[in-house]
Amino acid sequence: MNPDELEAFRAEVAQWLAEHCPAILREPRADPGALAAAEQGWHRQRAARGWLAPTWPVEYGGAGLDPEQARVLAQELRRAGARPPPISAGLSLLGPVLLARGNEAQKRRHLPGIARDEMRWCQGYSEPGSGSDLASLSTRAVLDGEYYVVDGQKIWTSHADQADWMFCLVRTDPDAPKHEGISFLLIDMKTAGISVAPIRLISGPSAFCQTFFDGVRVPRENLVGQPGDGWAIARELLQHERRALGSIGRGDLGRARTLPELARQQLGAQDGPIADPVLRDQVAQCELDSLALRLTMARAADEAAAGQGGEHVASMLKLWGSELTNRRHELMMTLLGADGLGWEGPGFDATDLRTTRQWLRAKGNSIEGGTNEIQRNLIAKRFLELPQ
Amino acid sequence: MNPDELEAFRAEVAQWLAEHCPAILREPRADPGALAAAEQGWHRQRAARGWLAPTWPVEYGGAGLDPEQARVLAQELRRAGARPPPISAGLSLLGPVLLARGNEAQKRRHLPGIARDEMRWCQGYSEPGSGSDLASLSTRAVLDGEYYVVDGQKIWTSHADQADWMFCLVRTDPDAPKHEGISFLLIDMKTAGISVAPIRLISGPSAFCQTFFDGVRVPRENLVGQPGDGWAIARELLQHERRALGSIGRGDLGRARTLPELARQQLGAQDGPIADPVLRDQVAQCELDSLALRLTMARAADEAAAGQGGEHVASMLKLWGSELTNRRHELMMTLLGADGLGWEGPGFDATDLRTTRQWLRAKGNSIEGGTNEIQRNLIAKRFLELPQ
Amino acid sequence: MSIATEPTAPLALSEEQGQLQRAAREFAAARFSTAQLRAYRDERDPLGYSRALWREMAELGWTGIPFPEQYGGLGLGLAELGVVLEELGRRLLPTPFLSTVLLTGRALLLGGSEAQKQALLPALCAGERVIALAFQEQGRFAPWQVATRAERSAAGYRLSGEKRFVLDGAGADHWLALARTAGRPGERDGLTLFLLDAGTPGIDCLPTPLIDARNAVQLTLREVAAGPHQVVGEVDGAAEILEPVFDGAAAGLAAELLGVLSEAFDRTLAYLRVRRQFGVPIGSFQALQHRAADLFCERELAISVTRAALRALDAKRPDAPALASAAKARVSDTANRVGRESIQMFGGIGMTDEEDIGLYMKRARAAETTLGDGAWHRDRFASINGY
Amino acid sequence: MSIATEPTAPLALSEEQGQLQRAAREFAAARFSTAQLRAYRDERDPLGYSRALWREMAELGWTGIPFPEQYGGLGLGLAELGVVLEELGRRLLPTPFLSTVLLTGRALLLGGSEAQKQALLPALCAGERVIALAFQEQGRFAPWQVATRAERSAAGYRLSGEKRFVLDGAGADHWLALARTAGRPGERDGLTLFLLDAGTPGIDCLPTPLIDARNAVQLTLREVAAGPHQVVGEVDGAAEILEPVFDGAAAGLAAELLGVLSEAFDRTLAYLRVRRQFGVPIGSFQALQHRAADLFCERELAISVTRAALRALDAKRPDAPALASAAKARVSDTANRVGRESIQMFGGIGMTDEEDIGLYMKRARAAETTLGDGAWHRDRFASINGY
Repeated sequence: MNPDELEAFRAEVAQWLAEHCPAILREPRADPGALAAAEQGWHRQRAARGWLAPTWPVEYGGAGLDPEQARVLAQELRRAGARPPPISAGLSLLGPVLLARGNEAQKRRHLPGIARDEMRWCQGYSEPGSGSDLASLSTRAVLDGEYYVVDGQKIWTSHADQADWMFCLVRTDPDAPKHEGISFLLIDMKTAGISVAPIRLISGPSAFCQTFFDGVRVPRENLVGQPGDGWAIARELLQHERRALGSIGRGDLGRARTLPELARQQLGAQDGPIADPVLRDQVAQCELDSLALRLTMARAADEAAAGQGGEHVASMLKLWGSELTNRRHELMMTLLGADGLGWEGPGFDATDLRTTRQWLRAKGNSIEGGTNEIQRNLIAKRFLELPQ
Repeated sequence: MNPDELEAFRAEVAQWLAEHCPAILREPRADPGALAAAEQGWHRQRAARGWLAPTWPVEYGGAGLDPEQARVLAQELRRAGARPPPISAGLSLLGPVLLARGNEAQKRRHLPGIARDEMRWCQGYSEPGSGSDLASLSTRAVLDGEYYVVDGQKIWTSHADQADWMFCLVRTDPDAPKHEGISFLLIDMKTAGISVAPIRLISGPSAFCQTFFDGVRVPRENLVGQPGDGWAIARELLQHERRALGSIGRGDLGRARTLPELARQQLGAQDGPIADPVLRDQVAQCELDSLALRLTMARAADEAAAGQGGEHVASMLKLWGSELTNRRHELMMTLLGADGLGWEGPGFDATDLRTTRQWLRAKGNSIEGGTNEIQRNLIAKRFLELPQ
Repeated sequence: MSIATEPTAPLALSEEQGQLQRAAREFAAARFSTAQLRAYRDERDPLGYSRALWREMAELGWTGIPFPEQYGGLGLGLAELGVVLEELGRRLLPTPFLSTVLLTGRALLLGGSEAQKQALLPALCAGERVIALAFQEQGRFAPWQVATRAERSAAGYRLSGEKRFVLDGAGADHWLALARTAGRPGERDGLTLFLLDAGTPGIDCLPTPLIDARNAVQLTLREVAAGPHQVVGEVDGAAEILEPVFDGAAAGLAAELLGVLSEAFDRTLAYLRVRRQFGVPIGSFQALQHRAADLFCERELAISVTRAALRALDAKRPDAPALASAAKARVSDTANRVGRESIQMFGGIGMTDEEDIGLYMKRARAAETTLGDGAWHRDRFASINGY
Repeated sequence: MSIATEPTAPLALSEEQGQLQRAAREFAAARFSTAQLRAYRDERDPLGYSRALWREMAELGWTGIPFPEQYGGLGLGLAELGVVLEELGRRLLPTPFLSTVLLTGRALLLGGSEAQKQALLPALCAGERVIALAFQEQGRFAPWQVATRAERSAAGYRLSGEKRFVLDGAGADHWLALARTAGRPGERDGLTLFLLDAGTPGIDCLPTPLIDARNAVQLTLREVAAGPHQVVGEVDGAAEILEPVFDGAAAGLAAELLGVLSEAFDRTLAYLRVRRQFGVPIGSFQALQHRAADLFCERELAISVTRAALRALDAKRPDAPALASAAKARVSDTANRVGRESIQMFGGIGMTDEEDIGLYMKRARAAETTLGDGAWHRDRFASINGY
């Protein structure tokens, strides 16, 4: 696409956004109820244009944009202050993997529903005994005619209680070396033998569940790739998950108030510098680091477009982004003081209560998607070439 | 000793100190030349009373004090603001080990000279290939009649170029497991075959040397303990070294200016709070941590006296004390700004130049005496009982 | 002012302190569990602690540790109280020690009239009265930021304003409320303490449950009448009482928090020894070992400075305020770090409500914040030391 | 003011920038070594750099990168200059780029009269003139803390005062001196730039060698005469020129420092791979691996923010000042951490003057300090962003 065409495309996007992206989504503080309704409508509009999955082929529900157009779209979305869609396991994790690894039937069957964000997917990876050592997983899938029979349990399956489908790592060959006996299976959550128990977190009720499989029969056609391909697919998919987790550290997505705003509210000085210079310095450090993280994400995209991309990006963003998120939440708690110690009830500001729960929930960011210790191992060995 | 006797002893010490400890040693800023002379005289006076080695038996040059008296003496010395003697390898490292492990002849021969700080000792431990892995040392000592013949080289032998004697780890049994073939030898530095080369550090000229042994003949009677005892003796001695290194973090010993003074000088506000609140917070953190370290040293002494002492103390003090020292020096450099970038010459304040060199030299504190990584290993495995 | 480096009282535990430590450890282990704490939370227990257990502790003499024998106390010091609090902290055992002994009890002792002391302290030592301090009005600790006003009236005073985060305020028999009789919010002078009985007309009490499942309330005072006999200490002079009271409470809370962080750390070490991944215990991974070693050192320092502060307060040494701030700052920062590292080292399981370690982190954050966090006390430490 | 998150120029290196990078890398490796740096230091070379090498770089066009072609430059941007500086930083190659191109050259370009530009910039681009900026008077960076005064006289002005840390001041052909024509130290207004020739009577020049072996001098001005034609920019208005000049210089210095820390980190990694203790390479120890991984992430962030700052300055974007401060802060703090970790990981050998890593740490500390350290730029970043 030549520069003129690209600019025309930019104008088209800007025009469309002005017409379709509701103003309420761009306001820092809005009524949560109205906001939720507006968000839903807005995402449906985006989905209808294929702009939830802009680079996917049109026949799979995408918009078929080339990378340059996608970059323009992302820029304009951000310029308009439009909320990104909630992180969806289907859109951000499974979709890219299915595009690369699925067969034609699987793509046609699953991708359009994902692109419209209509089918909800959950991830069946971790097990109680297999956390950092994911490849030690023991959920079995035994071939019985045209069906795999699945037995075992998964943990941290987000939204399993509401999901339509699960993509799941199962052990199909118990005799192979641990990384080689794993396969990648798509499981309809309505199948008999699946039960789900939600997990309560330190932050309260959560989307996480435990999922139990008891003789669950899964059609053989739902295997992605070949038996034994599971670990390779899982690693690819984890890259997407890690980028998504790292992006939380951006610090500019869908928050009710910015860090400087919170600092002002708690410490005073509406117009001049934040009144406590020591905490102000920490606010500046967080903001500056979030900016650096956003720029690193932008650089990664630019370098990928220029063919200079590095594989380290996902681990690096996950590690640094989640550390930064935790630092930011700790600072928010410090700024809140006793205002941040509330658990529930009318005696506390609702936004403050949300901040406190988010502080607790964010502790998981440095654990999920491969602990930060695992990311450091990966970076050290794979990218810094330090000896085993 | 009953409390009345102890109080009488305290009064005696205080009286003596008032008479003998020169006022110039207690002033924060004094002319370096006059200071050096006064310090020398003062240490000679202390030595004459046996108070450089207060708990050693009188026949070995000590004052024969019991632990309670020694605590009183230490308190009074600190109360009087008296400078401690420069850290001496003989007094603080070899002395205690020789008292515990030396034979009578060795004690009589060496301890009185050490107690008076007249004989200078250096330490022959590390080798170029044996740093953290000290037990891999390869300097050989082969028995030839009544002599050990020593060949090899040592590094980081402080003051080797001025020392009268060296205590040295040598391999006497190359076939034994690496920790078991090591012996502890006292070597007269005037013996033929020893040569010494000073080491230049990042901070400039230093007391450190490399020492080379070429067929050096050491009388067999200079072996401390039995052949193969070297590693056990070395570990004991390292405890003393680590405590000494940790104590640098106290932050109240012999400095030309305190951190708050330096901050005021560079940032302003002679009477009120230091003008830059962010750096003031860092000053307070360092000062507070130094206080906590001093209190930890005091607690360790109290607990040792009460029989509650833990072996972990030396490693803990070494690790935390040297990290704190480095933090303090980094902060001093930050406070100095460009005033801290001078290397030499009349364009910089002499005290600032000294601070800069000390910043560089202090980097070694977290390396010498067993790197801080080695201390963390020791703490984790030996005291926290984490698995190998 | 400079800090004497040589404490006069030994920093080792005395034999008696050691006995007290063992007794408190055994009592807490036998009489309380985190299951009880979860029950308080999930059943929305209005108190969040047991008055019966509190009376038992009173019978053991613990509530009276820092009070003179003439008022029913043991005549011991904060050093001994700290030993008990540390052990209660290890078990997360909730008690009104902070509100009733460290804050209001000591405020009465330091500032109350003889009649007030006679009337209240024996009942307090006997575990029969709980008294909460109502002083805070905003999120970050700022003790003189008081807008609640006590206007003079014919019968004495009328108090109006809003007090927040009144710890143990639910079920308290009295509230000791801080109000402004002169001056403006932020000024140290012009503050006065009033002893208000529970049920006094004009007081609205809203429960505000905290993340650590402890009880706190918000008190709204509307023209609440108080007679001159309800004033504790000098009119306009409450800060003179409260400053040493806050020092003692900060040091005492530091001792409790030390127990919290110590237990969290010990449990993390235990988990590192047993949890296996990649065929080995995760505690064998050097990166985790080194982080554990650093935490260990920080804990050692926290112990030393807390003990020194408690002893200095008992001896009324001039460096006691600086040491109290040093202790609260050091322990708060260490507790925060231990809390973060514990959850991370427990991994996913540490994120679940089922596992206890999260309860420790929440209590640690609450205690860190209460009576001033690390940054607040570093600022005070610097001010006291004249820079 | 808020920061646009989407940079208009791509943050990847363009093909031309990649070629420039390779050329600079090869030049620096071929023409300079740390042995030369040690020789400058040990022989107390007054310049601490080579004028001949500087002319060679001029012939390659590098000195003229950010200047328009009409003044003998290449008409490129700071983004391209940053590419070269990063490579020179990797080799610790000393040049007068900071003084002559980033500071005084750009000050002349932004504030000089057409006559001054014609007279100086072509010679500067040709590597024939070195011009040092004499502005700093105290240790911590505080650009408007200027006490040096320029009093009006019959012939123009008389300058008196003391300028310190004048980088590349020895052997400079001119000094561009900042003096106060109005107001008081600390005020932004009332400052004026004067172009003084080397050898002007009344100027005392004392060499003040720095830890990184670079040349700096202290200038004592005693009633130094300067005519109106020596004024650069508006009288009393120097800050208007210097603020954007400092932004560009901070970003350019960040690029050089990025090269310094990158090379120090790479050398540390190389050492970790080969140094053996306990029978294995020390780089196999997980605790060191994890610290290295953290440093790696920090370096990636430092690269991104530095590139973004240089591009924003070239595009004269409104967020350029904030990005320049973000870059200098991030890179300074990362460089400090890399410096500390490098020495620690090299262990004893890293403490010796013989090993190069110490030279990197010293240069890193000097560059961290120059033009404001992390704390300084965080403060400015917050101010620009309105909090």
